[in-house]
Amino acid sequence: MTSVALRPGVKLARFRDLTLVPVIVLLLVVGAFANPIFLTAGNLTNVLQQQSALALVVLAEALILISGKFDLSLESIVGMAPAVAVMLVVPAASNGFGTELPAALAIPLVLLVGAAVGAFNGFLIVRFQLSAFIVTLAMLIVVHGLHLGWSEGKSLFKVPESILFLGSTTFVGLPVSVWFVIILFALAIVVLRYFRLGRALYAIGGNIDAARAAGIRVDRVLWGVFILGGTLAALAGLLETGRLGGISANQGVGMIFMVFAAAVIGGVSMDGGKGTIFGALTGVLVIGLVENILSLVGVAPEWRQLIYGMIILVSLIISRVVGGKAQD
Amino acid sequence: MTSVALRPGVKLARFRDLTLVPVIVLLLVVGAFANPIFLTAGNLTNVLQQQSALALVVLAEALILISGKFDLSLESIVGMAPAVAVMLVVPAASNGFGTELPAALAIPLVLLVGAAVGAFNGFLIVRFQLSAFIVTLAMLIVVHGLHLGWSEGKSLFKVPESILFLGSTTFVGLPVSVWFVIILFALAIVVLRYFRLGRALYAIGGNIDAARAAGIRVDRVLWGVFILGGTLAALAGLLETGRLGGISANQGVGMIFMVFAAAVIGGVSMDGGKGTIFGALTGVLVIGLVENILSLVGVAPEWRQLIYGMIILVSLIISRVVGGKAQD
Amino acid sequence: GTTNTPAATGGGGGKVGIDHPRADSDFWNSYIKYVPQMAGELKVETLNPTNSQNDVAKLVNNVQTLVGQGARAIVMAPQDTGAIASTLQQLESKQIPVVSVDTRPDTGKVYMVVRADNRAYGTKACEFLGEKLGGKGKVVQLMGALQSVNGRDRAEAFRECMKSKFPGIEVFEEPTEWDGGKAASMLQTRLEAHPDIKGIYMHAGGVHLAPTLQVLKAKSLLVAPEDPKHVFVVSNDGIPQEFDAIRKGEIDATVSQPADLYAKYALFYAKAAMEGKTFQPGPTDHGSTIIQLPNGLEDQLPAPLVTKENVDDKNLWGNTVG
Amino acid sequence: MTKYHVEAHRVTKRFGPTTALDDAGIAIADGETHALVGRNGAGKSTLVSILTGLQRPDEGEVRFSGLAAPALADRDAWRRQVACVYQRSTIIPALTVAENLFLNRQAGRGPIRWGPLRKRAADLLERYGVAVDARALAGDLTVEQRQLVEIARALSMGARFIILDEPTAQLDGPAIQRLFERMRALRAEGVTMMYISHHLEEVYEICQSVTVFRDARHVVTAPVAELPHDALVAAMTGEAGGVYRSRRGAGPGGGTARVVLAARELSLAGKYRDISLSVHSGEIVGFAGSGSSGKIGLAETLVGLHRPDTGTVTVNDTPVRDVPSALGAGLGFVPQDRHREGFVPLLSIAENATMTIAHKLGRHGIVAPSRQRARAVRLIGDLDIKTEGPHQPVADLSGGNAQKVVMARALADDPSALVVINPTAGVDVKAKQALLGAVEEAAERGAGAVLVSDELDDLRICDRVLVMFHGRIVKEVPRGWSDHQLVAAMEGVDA
Ligand SMILES: Nc1ncnc2c1ncn2[C@@H]1O[C@H](COP(=O)(O)OP(=O)(O)OP(=O)(O)O)[C@@H](O)[C@H]1O
Ligand SMILES: Nc1ncnc2c1ncn2[C@@H]1O[C@H](COP(=O)(O)OP(=O)(O)OP(=O)(O)O)[C@@H](O)[C@H]1O
Ligand SMILES: [Mg+2]
Ligand SMILES: [Mg+2]
Repeated sequence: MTSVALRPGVKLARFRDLTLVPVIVLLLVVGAFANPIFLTAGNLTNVLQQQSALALVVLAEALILISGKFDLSLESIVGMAPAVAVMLVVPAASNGFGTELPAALAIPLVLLVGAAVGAFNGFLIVRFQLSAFIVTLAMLIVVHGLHLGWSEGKSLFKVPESILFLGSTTFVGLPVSVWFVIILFALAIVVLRYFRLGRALYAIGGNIDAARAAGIRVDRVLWGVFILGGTLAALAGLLETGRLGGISANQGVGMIFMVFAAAVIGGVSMDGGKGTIFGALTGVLVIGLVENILSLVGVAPEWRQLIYGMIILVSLIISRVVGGKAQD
Repeated sequence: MTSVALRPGVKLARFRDLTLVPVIVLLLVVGAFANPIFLTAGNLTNVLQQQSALALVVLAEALILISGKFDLSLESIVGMAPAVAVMLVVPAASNGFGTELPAALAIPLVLLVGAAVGAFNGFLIVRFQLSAFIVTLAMLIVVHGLHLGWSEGKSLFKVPESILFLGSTTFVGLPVSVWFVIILFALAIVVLRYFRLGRALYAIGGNIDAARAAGIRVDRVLWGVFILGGTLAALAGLLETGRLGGISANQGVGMIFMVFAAAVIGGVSMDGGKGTIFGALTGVLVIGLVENILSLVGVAPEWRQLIYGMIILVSLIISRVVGGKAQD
Repeated sequence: GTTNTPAATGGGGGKVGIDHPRADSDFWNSYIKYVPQMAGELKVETLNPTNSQNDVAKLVNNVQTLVGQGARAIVMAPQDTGAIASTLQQLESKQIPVVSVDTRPDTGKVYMVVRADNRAYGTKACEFLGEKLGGKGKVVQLMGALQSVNGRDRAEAFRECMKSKFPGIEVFEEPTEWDGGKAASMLQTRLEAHPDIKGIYMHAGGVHLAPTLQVLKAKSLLVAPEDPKHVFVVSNDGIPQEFDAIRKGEIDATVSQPADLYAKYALFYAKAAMEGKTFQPGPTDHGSTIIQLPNGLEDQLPAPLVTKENVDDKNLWGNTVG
Repeated sequence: MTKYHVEAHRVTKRFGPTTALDDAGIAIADGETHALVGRNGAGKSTLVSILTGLQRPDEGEVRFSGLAAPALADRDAWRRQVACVYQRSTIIPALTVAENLFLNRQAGRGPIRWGPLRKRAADLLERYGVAVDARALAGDLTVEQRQLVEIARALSMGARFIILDEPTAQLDGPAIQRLFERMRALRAEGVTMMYISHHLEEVYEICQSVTVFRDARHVVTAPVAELPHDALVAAMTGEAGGVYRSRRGAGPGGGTARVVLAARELSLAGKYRDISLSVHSGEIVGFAGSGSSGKIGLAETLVGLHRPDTGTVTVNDTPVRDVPSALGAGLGFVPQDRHREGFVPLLSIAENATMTIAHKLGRHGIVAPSRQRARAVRLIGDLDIKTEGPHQPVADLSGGNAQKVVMARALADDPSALVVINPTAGVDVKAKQALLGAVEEAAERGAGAVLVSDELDDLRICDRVLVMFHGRIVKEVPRGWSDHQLVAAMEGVDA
């Protein structure tokens, strides 16, 4: 009988995660030529810090995409979760609700709000069997609507110290937010590679009926993924709030496009069951480096968008050529 | 052996397109109570005219979704196609390129630009086998980037008469743009229902390998659909330009969310092969009526987003309950 | 002087239709809050205000709806000045006067434009920074969105003023698209490459203030004006948080864009229009000047530069809100 | 009284207007291998999904060893009771073979150790004689390899009760024999099995008792010895019947009739080499060969699905460049994998069956629904498809009926050349007669046919059978061959 060629198949599958590596190398070379500052530790650290919120949302979205679902509302959680938590804590004079909960609760509250939104999404999608795309599109509007409504569109300038701390402290030379990203990505990579729960996401995304037949508690896992996704987005919002020192009514708005771009150019499939967290991370890096180089080079503002889009397109083509496989 | 009752099945399948009808009826009733202006012919005509550009982009997206693909870049075409065409026609003093092509070419040029973008998308997706989502996401940025770059972010307010004419003329009591929508939707409904080409879209979206094995020229059809989609989006941009009397650098930006919302609540599946053009039209109507009622009622601005999102969510739930089937 | 011609056709009855441009920025939220207050003071009847979410297409829809409800005058703030042309034409044909707040439509008849001069903002910021830096060094301009005419006006005026009056100063332009996150990233990157940047002009305090302070703080550049490491920051808008920052010495100045006067005179002129009054170019009784435009008149309201010296002035709108 | 390992009592299950099971039941004694047979759409797979806890019956109950079945949500409890090879593939293409084999049991609570897991998978595959690499992606396997992986997984679960729903539909002779060896060994260990197949001879070979379903109802349960072949068919169909016998004598001689399908020196790297072939009008040419002999690849080239590296294919003297050109030249074909290439699940039977002839159902690109429906009603009648009507989506059909729709599509245009690949996979005895009869009828009308099949019975209608081995045609046998002769050639040991 047969004996399908072993080596190439295995290697190719792993390779899929690395198709962006040549793009990253290329960007590093271009950046180095464009501006001597580019390759300094300081600048690269900045890139990492600037992308840390995006990275966490990409992590959340990658988990959800691998499970074969979809969540657009994450971008609204990035703004709304910290805003609501802060409003619960700060006095009414600083645009708070007037509840003035203890400041120590601020961070847990942020995460709780994110988890709650994720749980609600999960409820509608898993239990009520509504389309994930359209539910989370509606929730994108609803969650941002709550943010706008409660804050009356005002920015929050008074933010508890604990939150600012996250955005401004460094630890062993790297900003705390970068450590968050490193640890959470490492954790996710390990869980998705070496734990049954992680493999269950691939099984569910790959063939939900087969996963159910294999005894995976599909509904419970999916619901958990939505809750985790909401929590990670809230954490991203927390880091972003710390970095920016305040919460504008626009925080997170429009971010979801970049989130999908990073995940998908990083090899995570929109069809579910395919891609890795490491791949998604390379996607984030590409986006971060492109933005940084464009800033450093100082392209005329009106042409920046075009060049940005073109670089993404070219990255995509390079990764397609390197990967050798049709994308989906 | 067969000859079991045909009727029920047929009805159920058709019914799927009509799940939004109760929502529309509900909105009409609510609107009538909310404001006596609402049910006047003038107001309803306004709603139709205001939604005509959205409707055409929804038509384009529905065709692409039914074929199992994806196009995010349509929103950028809505702004860029008319802008480029106008800049080719008007003198440099009015922000033109200085080419000053004959004004009669303006309208054909708009459509040509749209078709060209669609053709390029189709090339990358069909021939080069890149992921449609990510290609068109990159193209969304690139096309808008071209618009921004060429226009330097400025609005164009000297627009050829032929274009203004489209936006301002009425015919048998209805604005010309509404007639465009009526005719093109009717055409699409008939073609998708009764023509080989239309049925081929469903076959391709439902199972592309089977379609290929059935002798459908899949690549050619898909490419054609992308070109048609680009052209329709350009036409939408044309009508919008006519209605507004100028082209801002923001024209179309952010529209794609509403486009997907309308198509998907109207029953068009993101997975391809499912849904009808009529269903998509009901989606557009729901969105148009909601926006109109919110304007008439005068909800506080900071709460409007929330209420808007909630109505979409509730529509979704109603249509799920009426339709009885799990969504995807 | 302003000439008030008596109402041509009896009384000024009728409601004013108002469209707000957006509800997600601090400046416009203040404006939105002032509108009903001023309407009460001026005894102007208004319809339910609509909101166009910074989208000119929505603005056009909203105006149609307002007219459908019987608006006799329209107050709008088209953030895009080109694509409003045909709406203005239609309103003119229906004899509905338009007061445009904050922006000046390119074509189409307007009864009155109520705005401060955005080019003047840029020039004021340039002159302030130029003097503080002694005509040399590097400054960053955190711009708004290219698509916004106000952003463009401020950017161009700042750029041109720097070029002509302070050629020794190098200007870096960052298109932040009114986005705080982008602003922080761009400023951080720029400071990494040019640690000797000494001045910042922010186009919108509402979105740029907190991120800028946070970046400066992380770089330990948030020091008193006397310190040689101090980076001079000029903001724009005049919201209370900017005043706080000025008092603390974190930033040095802001251009106070008068949200209260915008609301007050928008309604004032709308009422006047319904009453059939007309105005002439020239100085007004409220410290501003009316100028003639090809398509109407413009009342250029004063937009004072606020520094440590005048930051406690009770007349500044930023000191009258919470 | 017999001790029953599994019982289903008075089970009723409806899908919308269809009643898939109507007060039906089954009782399987401890340790026996119990066959469940019935025509396509009789409700067998529906019973499987109820016995494995995937679906809840509308009425009735399931018992294991006399105890009530676990709650539907308690998947682990179900998995301890029963392992299953489902009719629809439950392989996850994006995962490796090893992971598919140990899905959701890769490890306990701790981390997965991939090395040992791969080793265990390789051992398992070896034990079941499945020659695939445990590290390969399941999506890269052929249909039969996937089926073998699926079988190996179910048999290795350690459950005391195993259900196999048409496991052999995609397997060739030697693979089936290996499966049976494993089943016998398991039975010796006391494992109870339920076996579903449309190959009735397998029922006699491997099962002790048999239950027959007809039209969603239980008809009879008996030891296999008490129900000879004809009686079994009668129970399934409700009428007397027998083995399918070819209706025709010898086909036309090679020289006289027109060549309708010809291949010249075809080669495709990794699949087949130097194939030349002429199929004449009225002739049925069979292709036999073991797994990966290249016969499928060749057949797919003949219809334009692959482009050969060298050589040409012509249909009625028109060169075949791609599928449309082949169809245009008068070819009809049945692809190997009906789920992948056979039909569009959401579209109706009418639409699927007429997809290749849409251009003949109206002018100017119009497809007249009335003519489409009329055509479909005829095909449904001809092939005896069990359905609510031509408007029903193919996704809602039972496996065998879906296969008939694919055949209907191939025949829709009265093709002058026909290429059918495993056309009877998963269809019941009566339907098999209908399908093979349809091929023969086409030949009688003057079509030339190529029939590629793993089932020797199918090949009996052929005028000659070409045997492939390692990508080459190694033997041509005329009508009247013996099983032994053909199998020997297929195994490469030429008799
Ligand atoms: N999900 C479903 N929706 C609608 N009808 C269904 C569904 N599943 C099965 N049916 C119908 O139920 C009946 C029984 O189907 P089932 O799959 O159990 O048949 P089967 O005996 O396994 O046939 P085969 O031998 O072809 O596999 C068929 O008429 C089928 O069309
Ligand atoms: N794209 C490919 N690249 C490399 N090897 C392949 C490829 N496709 C198939 N093969 C290998 O080529 C051999 C022949 O494959 P093919 O699918 O033609 O066999 P087959 O005709 O399906 O066999 P059977 O008659 O049992 O169905 C197999 O070993 C298969 O694994
Ligand atoms: Mg079955
Ligand atoms: Mg094969």
